[in-house]
Parts: sequence; structure tokens; C-alpha cells
Amino acid sequence: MILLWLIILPLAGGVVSWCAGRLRTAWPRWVSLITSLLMSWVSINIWMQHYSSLREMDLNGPWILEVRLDWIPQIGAGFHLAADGLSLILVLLTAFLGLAAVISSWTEIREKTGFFHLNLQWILAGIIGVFLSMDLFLFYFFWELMLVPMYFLIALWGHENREYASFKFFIFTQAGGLLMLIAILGLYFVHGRATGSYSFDYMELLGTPMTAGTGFWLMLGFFAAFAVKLPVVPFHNWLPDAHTEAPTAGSVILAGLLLKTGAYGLIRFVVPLFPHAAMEFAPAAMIMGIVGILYGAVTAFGQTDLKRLVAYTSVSHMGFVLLGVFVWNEIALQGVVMQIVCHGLATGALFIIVGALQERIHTRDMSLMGGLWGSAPRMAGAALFFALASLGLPGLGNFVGEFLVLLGAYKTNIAAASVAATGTIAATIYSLWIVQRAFHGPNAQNWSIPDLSFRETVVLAAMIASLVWLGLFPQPVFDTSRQALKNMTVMGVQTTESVRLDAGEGRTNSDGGDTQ
Amino acid sequence: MSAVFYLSAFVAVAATVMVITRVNAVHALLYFIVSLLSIALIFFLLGAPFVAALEVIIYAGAIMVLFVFVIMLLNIGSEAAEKEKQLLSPQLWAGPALLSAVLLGEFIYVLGHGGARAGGIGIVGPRVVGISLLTKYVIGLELASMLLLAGLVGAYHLGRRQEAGRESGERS
Amino acid sequence: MTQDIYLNHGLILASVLFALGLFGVLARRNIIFVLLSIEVMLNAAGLVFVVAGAKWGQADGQVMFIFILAMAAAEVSVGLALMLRMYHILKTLDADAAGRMKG
Amino acid sequence: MLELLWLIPALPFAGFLVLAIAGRILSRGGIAAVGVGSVGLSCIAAFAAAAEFIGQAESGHFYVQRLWAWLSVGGFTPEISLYLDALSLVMMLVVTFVGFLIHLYSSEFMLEDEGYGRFFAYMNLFVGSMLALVLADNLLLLYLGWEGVGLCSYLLIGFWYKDPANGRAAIKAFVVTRVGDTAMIIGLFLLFMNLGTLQMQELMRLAAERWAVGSGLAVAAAALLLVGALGKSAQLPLQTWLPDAMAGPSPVSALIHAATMVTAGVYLIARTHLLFTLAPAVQAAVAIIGALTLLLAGCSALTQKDIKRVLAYSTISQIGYMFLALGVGAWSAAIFHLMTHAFFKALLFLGAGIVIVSLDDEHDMFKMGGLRSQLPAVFWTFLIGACSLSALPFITAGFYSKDIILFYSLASPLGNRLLWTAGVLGAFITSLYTFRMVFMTFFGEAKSHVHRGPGMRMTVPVVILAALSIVAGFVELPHSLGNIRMFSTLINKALPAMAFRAGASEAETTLMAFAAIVSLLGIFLAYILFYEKPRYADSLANILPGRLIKRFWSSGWGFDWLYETFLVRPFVWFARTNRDDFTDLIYLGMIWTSRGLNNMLSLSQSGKVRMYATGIALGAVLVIAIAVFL
Repeated sequence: MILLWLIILPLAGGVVSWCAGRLRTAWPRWVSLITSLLMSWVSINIWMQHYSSLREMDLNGPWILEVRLDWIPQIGAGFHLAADGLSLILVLLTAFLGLAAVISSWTEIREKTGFFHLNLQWILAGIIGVFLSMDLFLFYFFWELMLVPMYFLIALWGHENREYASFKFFIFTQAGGLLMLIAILGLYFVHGRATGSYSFDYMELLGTPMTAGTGFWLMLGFFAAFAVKLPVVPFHNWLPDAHTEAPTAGSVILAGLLLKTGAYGLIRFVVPLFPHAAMEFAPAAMIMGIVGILYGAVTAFGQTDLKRLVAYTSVSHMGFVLLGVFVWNEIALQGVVMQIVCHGLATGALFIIVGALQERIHTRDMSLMGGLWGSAPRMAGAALFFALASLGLPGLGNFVGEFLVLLGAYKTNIAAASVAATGTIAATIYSLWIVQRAFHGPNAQNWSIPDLSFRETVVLAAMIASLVWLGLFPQPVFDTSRQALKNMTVMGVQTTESVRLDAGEGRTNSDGGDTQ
Repeated sequence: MSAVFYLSAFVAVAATVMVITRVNAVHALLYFIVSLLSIALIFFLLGAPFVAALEVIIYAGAIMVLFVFVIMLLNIGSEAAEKEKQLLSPQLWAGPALLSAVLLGEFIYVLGHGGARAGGIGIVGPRVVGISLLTKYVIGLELASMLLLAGLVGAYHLGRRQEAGRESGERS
Repeated sequence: MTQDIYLNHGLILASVLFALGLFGVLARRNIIFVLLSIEVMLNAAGLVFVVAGAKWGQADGQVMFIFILAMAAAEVSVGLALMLRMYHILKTLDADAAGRMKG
Repeated sequence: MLELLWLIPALPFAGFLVLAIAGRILSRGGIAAVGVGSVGLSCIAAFAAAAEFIGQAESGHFYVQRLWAWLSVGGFTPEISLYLDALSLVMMLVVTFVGFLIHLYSSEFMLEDEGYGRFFAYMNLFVGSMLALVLADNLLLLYLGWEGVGLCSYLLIGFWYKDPANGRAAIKAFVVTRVGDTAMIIGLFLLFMNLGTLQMQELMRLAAERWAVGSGLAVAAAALLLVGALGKSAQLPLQTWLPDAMAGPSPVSALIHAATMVTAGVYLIARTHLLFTLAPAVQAAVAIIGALTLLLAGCSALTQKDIKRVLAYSTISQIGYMFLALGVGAWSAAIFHLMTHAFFKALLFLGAGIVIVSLDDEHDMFKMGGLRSQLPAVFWTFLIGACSLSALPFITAGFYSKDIILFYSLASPLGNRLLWTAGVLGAFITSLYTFRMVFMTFFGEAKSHVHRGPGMRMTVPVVILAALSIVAGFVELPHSLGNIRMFSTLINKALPAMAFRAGASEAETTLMAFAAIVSLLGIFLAYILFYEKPRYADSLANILPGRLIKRFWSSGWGFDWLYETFLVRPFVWFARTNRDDFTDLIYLGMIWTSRGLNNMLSLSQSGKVRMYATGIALGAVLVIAIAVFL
């Protein structure tokens, strides 16, 4: 039941803070903060409880926690939440970044705070729902749930060009989501026809027998939604605009969490549900990943808007995720998990810094910055740190992620790994460029800005500590996700076999149906 | 019998041609009444005396009178007829003429190929028509009355706006 | 045989009248003539029904003619009212002058 | 005592942490105490460890300290563990000792800088990373240190961040070395995937077992590691970053860009020497690259105006010697030269630093002169360093270390005449540019006057280094001249002994004499050209070919121009042009298309009733036609 609380808590917290906002402007922040703290506490508690069994890999069944309620039994849709190590890590990340988002928007949002925090908490609820739901109908529900509040977040509290950005965001993700809906329904009917039981349940849909062509198209439907979310070049165009125009909390959640739902979807659904089609599609996906890595990095370097630059770095980093997922071996998948977590932290932190900077100097144009180290050394130092993290400096978490992804990729495809590795050179260029343009160089505009406040320092220090910890002692993360990833890779193998078996049976079944 | 049919058919077509080519609306109207009367005669020949009567009473009588009233209301002078002449330029009617000719060609083609077969023409009197109208087609009848009501209300509404008190009386 | 000719020729007559009405609708700009032409077309349609009804010796064709008649009446009443309004607003009966709905 | 090995890198890291967190609170004295103290303690610990290690060297040749398992994923289990053998011992001693001296020097040199705390934080981080690099037990930890030192190099080159030129130089340094690092990391993938481990001793053992000499995998692995080493050690063709790196403060140049970091490539190749012996083609490439680099960089050094750039090119050139030695299999010679070079080049940089500061931040040698009397201590120590660099026979350390390299470049089974000729020519150029620098700076008439002299904390390190530049040579003397083998005995515990062709030892004396004469000749020519008859040099530089060559050499043989034109500019151009992201055009295209369609369709809404009627009629005609005729 504790999983249910993870979703109810932010939903309720959002409503309460909305009500509180009608009374006093400052109250929603506190309500939201308390909600996020509770969330973190709950999720850390779950982790602590189950860590040893995860590490020893002595779980009964695939899940550490499961909730199964009836919802719409007529169509076979159930309220099925379940968590394994992979979901748990992502829930932890969500709780942590949610907290960071609340704190970082403390002074930035001064209007309609109640509604703001309602949206914020509901996005978090949607994201956690996405990470936990094991029923495709429910999954789609949460997938849409996180979209709408995000739209409001951008459209209401965004910057100059917010309407365009929010529309673009909505249309892109909605288009992808609808393709996924079609694919979900397709899978539902294919499965129902083959087995006679119509169900949206993930565990039942695993290993659905289908022809290669059907599988490929259904897989593409899922892939479209996740590729837009991830985002994969050339479906990434919503991202720079949305990130740039969103308020700080929005950017943090977008980069840190929303993109990760795409990565999660690829790992959880695309490959296990359609192992054959995914295998067939893997070369194309890997090429897209590599193109994303390089294209994102080069385009990032060309930007003048600091937030846009950081947004493009996300494109580049998510290329590694795509590459790793479609390499599909344990090393690469662990690398992907690590990359997901560390990118969430590092890029989230960069967005917090950019947001803090914008709050102080009211511009994001890098040509107007420079020499800020002098007046804000702590901020500059933090920015330097996160820039280094995003260029993949060994000793920080991102390096572990990228290294493992590339190592795993090298196992399957030497050329892919080698080309992707050159992406780290481009990453060096843009990362150092951020530091150079914003914090180094002459202080041409004579900026004199206050350094990070205590509140900001605490958040960023926590993120720095996490990244160093993940860089030097990453094993806890690997231990947590190992079982889940192993299950999934095994599932892939099993379904491969069962498909082969079922293919024969399925044919006889359909023949029988015809004669009747 | 057939001579009467062809004669009245010729009259109908000729009168209709006059209708659509006149510049003076009242002349056109009069030709149209001629056309309607000849069609009424054809109806009679076809063994449908009831609709022939309706054709004369309602079409030629009521509806056309309505037209006449409206035209008189508009009080269009002779200069309007001049203007009307200018509006009837060949380039304006060439296209429609072609289109109509094509359509006509299609109709005749269809009629020439496996059109109507032989069938007995007997007289279908008002009684039979009335019975089927009030039994088989009673819902249609109701709908038609609704339509007329809607027409009434619509015409009233449209006519009232321009000047209170002046209403275009209608109904057939 | 003569009856057969009647029928076919009745239909041809209806077609000719319909085509003439169509030509009127399309070619004339004066809205009175347009309405008149529509009446011609409706009348032609009615003729088809009556001819067909006569062929089968059934009342249905005539019933349909009555419906067409009712419809024509409603159409003419609304159409003429509209025409009056148009004339009062635009001071002309040229149908092309009423082009304000241009997209 | 060896159990405390982890303290040696940990102390500087701790110093970094303290300075990074509390650097703003501490006073300058406190900062210096933490910064210098941590490295000093580390140095003491290193010497203690060395004493114990050499003492028990009979029992075991190496010592491994496992700290913790870094990660364990799918059979990939690198550990954070330290490995101490003779090679890493030498490196560790050089790093901590030279590092300590330079820290001491900096505590005075940087005293007036506003970023005092930041400076020592970076320097401590550097020393820690460098120690992690040399003490690493596996290649991944080595890579961590490798990138760490690269980062510190970046931070310290751009230390005076207010000048964008410094920032550019810093980014250039990081990016160019990163190019090499990328190749290196691919090499790591290759090694792990084929041999299943990154632990270096295990790796060498397995490589020797599984790979034949000259096999494709061995060649690929060695080549990839070599590219990494080329980037870090500023060898052809990735050498362009080092001269620009002189934008950093002089102690940084001394520590990072002369004594320690840039020699990491040499260390890497020595560490993985087995791979290179398995890939003779790559080893030959090492020698050729070394020979080419030492010549090219030497020529460039000859034409520089900036005193630090002379030293930078000289560093590239001297590392070229080390690569030459590695390439001909003279492992211990390379490490020996690495050590002596660390001493005398650090000395030269520190001396140059004093000169620059004394003249109020003047880098141009043409505006110096006659400093012999104004800065006597600096002059004498600088002179010793210069002698050592130009291998003044018999008394300087540089002579002995370079002589061994020259000897083996001819006498080793892998050596040949061409390599030797290049080495000798390089030696000649070396003494020429070195004494050009000395004469221009310290002799002649004074063109500017000294603002302030160095204090104790700057003088003492310089003097110690000067002493070492002489003494350090006597730990290894050639066969024909005392035949002392202290250094190679130590190193040979970790690296294979150097071999030379039979009968070559007879020629050693002749070769040595030749090298000595060449270097003296260079000094003499420098005396003529730059002191006695400077107008010869001027007229030489003023004739057209002279001018052209001078420009070509002083710009570093056009490599910068090449990279700028063919890599940097297109990259920047593409990035700038693509600022608005051309893939957006796909979606803009969709918008335009639907808008155009909208406009087209709204044209059909003419507002004319007759048009609509025509449309209906047309449709009817078509539909009937289809129904009838089809």
C-alpha cells in the first residue's frame, strides 16, 4: 500500500497547497516542501528496507512491492502498481529532484503560488505513477497526467516566449503519446486475440506472440512516444524551447525527470515487450543515439542563450541513454541507469544555477555575462563543478554512466562506441564554454550580484555531494537495479523463446478460428 | 394522347427556356406559369389528376403569386431590366451552359441504356394518394408540416426585421 | 409500347427541365431568377417522381410530389424573405454582390 | 609504513577540500599552511614509504594497497587501489618533492593575488590527481588521475580568468588533451573487452600470454594508448596546446607543464611497456614521433620572444627525447631524463617566473637584458638549469640523462642512425636556444630595472632545484665513465633492462665525446649570435628566407593554423549557423504547409453563392459520371 501513498501524497499535497494559497501566498511553499520531504522520507525508507534483499538478489518474484486493485475489469484494466529496483531508483530521484524544484522556486514564483505548487506536485505524482504502473492503461493515464500540469507550468509561469513553447511541448508530446495509445490498443487486441484474455496488464502482455511486422509497428508506436520524451534527434525540437521558457522548477523537472520517463519507457516497455522488433531496430536506434550525442553537443555550443545551451546538452546526454538501451547488455543498462540519475542531478543543478542567475541579472544571454566569478564565487564554483560533471569527469557520477554505456556499446559495436566517445570531446567544449562565457572573462557589464543564498547553497551542495558519491561509490545504485535489469534481460530471452513456441501454436489457433 | 404529351412537353421546355432568359422578372414569371400549366397537363396524362390539380393550385396559383407580390414590393423599374441585360453576358453563361449540357447528356445516356421498362399507366386518384399519405407516409407528412412551420417562422422573422407591420404573407 | 415511350420521354422531359433550371441557377445573377430556376429544378424532380409513380401505378410518386411541393413552398417563403432583406441592405438583387462571407 | 600509502594522495586531496570549502574564511597564512603543508606532509610520507620500499625491495618488487571496490557491473570490477613499484616510486618522489618545492615557491609568488586560496586549492587537487595517476593500480583509476590533472591544468592555465585569452588557452589545452584521452578510453574498452580486466599487471600478463608480437589487437591497443600519451605529453601532432598553456602563472608552468603532468604520457607508455613491445610498429612510431617532435619544437623554441614560450617549446622538445628513448626501448633512460628534466625545467620556469615578476610582468626577452648583476642568485641558478638543459658535459644532470638516450638511439636494437642524428641535431639546437635565452635575458645592457627581488621562499626552492640539476646526474653514469647504475638498478625492478647491440659499448666514449662537442658548439654559436655579434643574428633573420622561416617556426610549424582552419573554424561555423537548429525546419515546414493549404482552401470561399452552386453542380456531374461510366 505504501506505493499508493507515493502517488496520493503529492496529489493531496498539491490540493492542500492550492487551498492554502487562497489564504496566504507563502503557505503553499511550506505545504509543498513538507509534501516533498515526506515523499523523500517514504522513498528512502523503502530503499533502506529493501536494499539488503536487492543486493543479495533474494527477492520472491520480480517486485519488491506491489499493489493490485480492480479498476475497470470489463476491459481488463487494473490499478496495478509495482516497484522493482529500477523503479525504486527513479522514484528516489523524483523525490529528491522534486524537493530541489520546490526549494529552487522559493523566491522565483510570487504569483499564484497555490496553483503553481498544485501543478508541481501533480506532475510529480504523474511521474511517480509512470515509474510504478504495471498496467498499460494506467501507465497511459499517468503519462497524460504529467503532461497537462507541465503545460500549465510553462504557459503560466514561463518567460517571454512561453505560449509558443508550451504549445510546442504539448503538441509534440501529445502526438507521441497518441501513437503510443494506438500501439497500446494494438497490443491489447493482438494479445487478446491470441490468448483470448483481454488485459492491459504488463506481466500478461509480456511475450505476446505476434508476427514480425505487427511487432515492428507496435514497437515503433511505443518508441515514438518515448523518443519524443527522451528526446531523440530529430524529435527534440520541443525541448530547447520548453526548457528555455519554463520556470526554474519546470526546467529542473523537465530535464531531471520528464526526460527520464522516456528512458524508463524504453527500458521497461519497448525492449521487453518487443524483443525481436527492438533487436531489428537496434542499429537504427543506435545511430539515432550517436547522432543525438554529437548533434546535441555541437548545437549546444552554438547557443547564446544559457538555458538553451543547457537544454541541448540534455539532448546530447540522452543520446547516451538511447545508445545504451539498444545495446541491451548488463553493463550498458547499468550505465544507462547511472546516466539517468546523474544527468538528472547535474543538469537539474545547472538549471537551478541558470535560474538563480536569471533571477539576479534578468537575462540568459551569455554575451551579456562574464566575470561573475568575482562577485559570486560559490555560484561559479558550483557551475564549474556541474559543467565538469556533464563533460564526464572521472570521479563524478556522469563519468561512470557514460563509461559503462560506451563500454557496453563497445561490446556489441566497436564503431558505435568509438564515434560516440568523440561526443565527450564536444561535451568538453560546450561545458567549458559555459564556464568561460558566464563566469570567467572580463566583467564587461560590471555585474555585482549576490552569491548563492543559504537555501540554494544547501540544495547545490547536496547535489554535489551526491554526484561525488555516485562517482566514487556507485555500487549501491548498481546493487539496487541489478535484479530488475537482470529480470528484464532474462525476460527478453524468455520471450524470445516463448515467441518461437507460441508462433507455432498461434498459427494453429488462428487456423481453428477461421474454420469455425 | 401522345401528341398532347409531346405538345405540352414542347410548351414546357420552350416556356422554361423563356423563363431563364428573360430580363424582366414579371415576364419570366408568366412564362414559368405557362410551363407549370403544361406540366400539370402532363401529370394528368400520366394518370395523376390529383397532383395535376395541386400543380395548378399551389404552384401556379399560390407560389407564383407570392413571387409576383415580392417583385411588386421591390418595385423594380425598367432601368433594372437594362442592368439585367448587361449582367447576362455570354462569358457568364457559357460555363453553366456547358455544365448543364453535360449533365443533360449524362441523364439521357442513362435513360437510353436500360432506362424504364414498360408498366401499366392507370389512374391513381386522390383517394389512394390520401390514404397512403396518411398511413404509410404519415411521418413524412408530419415532417413536411414541421418544415412548413419552420418556413413560416423563418419568413416571418426575416421579414419582420426590415419594417414592423409589413409581413410577407405566404403559405400555399 | 406507347406507354413505354411516355415514360421514357417523360423522364427526358424532366431531365431537360432540370438542366435548364440548373443553367438558370448558375448563369443568372439576379436572385429572383435564381429562385425561379430552383423552382424549375424542383418541379422537374417532382415530374420524375410522378412519372415513376405512374409507371408502377402506385401512389408513392404522387406523395413524394406533395412533399416536394411542401418543401418548395417553405423554400420560396424563406428565400423570398431573404431576398427582400438583401435588397434592403444591399440595394441590389445581384447575387454576386453579397460576397461578405469571403474566406 | 607502506600501509599509509593511501595518505600520500589523500593529503593533497584533503588540502583541496579544506581550501575549497573554507578558502574564503582562512587568512593567507592559513591558506599557505594548508596548501604547502599538505603537499609537504605528503612528500615526507612519500620519502618514508620510499625508504621502506627500497629497504625491502629484495623481498618483493611491488606493493598493492586495496582501498575499496569502485564498482562491480557485469564482470567489470575496477578497484580503487594503489600500486607501488620502482617506477611509480620514482614518479611519486618527483611529484611530491618537486611539487612541494613549487608550492613553497608559490606561497610567496602568488601572495598578492586575490585568488590565493583558489590557487592552492587547484594546486593541491593537481598534486592529488597526479599521485592518483602514478599510483593507480588499474587503468581506470589512472584515467581518473589523468583527467584530474587535465582539469587542474585547465583551471590553472585559466587561473587569471579575467583575460579571455587565458580562458581560450585553457580550453584549448583541455580540449586538445581530451582528444587524446578519447582515443585512450577507446583503448581501455579494447583492453577490457579482450582481456577482461583493467588491472595493469594482470593486463600485461594476459596480453603477453594471449597476443602474439605484432598482432592486430596489440597494435590497436598500443596505438590508442599512444594517442592518449601524445595528447597529454604535447607530442606531435597534439602539441599545440602547450605553448599557449604558458598563460598560467609560472609555478603552474613549472609544476604541471614541465615537471609532472606533461610527462604522464611517458609514464603511461613505460607503465604499459609490454603492450608496446608487443606492437613493434607502434613502438617505432613512438621513436619517430619523439625524434620529429624534438626537432620541430627545438626550432620553434629558437624563434620565440616570450621567455616562457621558449621554455614551453623546450619542454615539448625534451619530452620528445623521452619518447625517443621509449621508442628504442631505453625505458630507464626515459624515466631518468624525465626526472632530471623535472628538476632543471622546473628550475628554469621558477627562475623565469622570478624574472617576469621582477620586471613587472614582462615576458618579452627583447625587453630584458643585463639582469646578471641585478638578480645574481637567479642568474646563477638559471645558468645551472640552462647548462643542464643544454647538456653541458660531465657536470650537469642533463648531460648524463640525454647522453644515455643518444647512446641507445643508436646502440639499441631498435635504434638507428637517423634517430641518433635527429637526437644530436636536437641537442645542438637545444643548447643554441637555451643560451640564446640566457644571453638575451641576463647579459647585455639592462633594458629595464628590477622592481622587487625574490624572497626566501622563492629563492630556497630554486637553489635546491639547482643543486639537484647537478647532483641528480651522478646516480647513473655511463659504462665508460664511472659506470654507476643506481637509477637503472632501481627502475629495472619494474621495467625491462635496456639492451644494446653487441660491440656498441666500445663506441660509447666516441659518441659521448661527440655529443659533448655538439652541445658546446651550440653554446658557442649562441654566444656569437646573441652576445658577441647580435647583428649576425639580426641580418640572418632579416633576409627573406630567414624571415619566412622565422615566422613559420615561431608559429609552431603552422599546426595551429592548420587546426584552426580545418577543425575549429568549421566547427564553430557550423555551431553558430545552426544556432536555430535546422531540424526545426521540418516542423516549421509542417506549419507552413498547413498554413499554405489553409490559404488555398480559403480562396475557394469566394462568398459568391453562384460559385458554391457551381461547385455543387460540378460535384454532382462528377459523381454521376463516375457512377454511370465506371
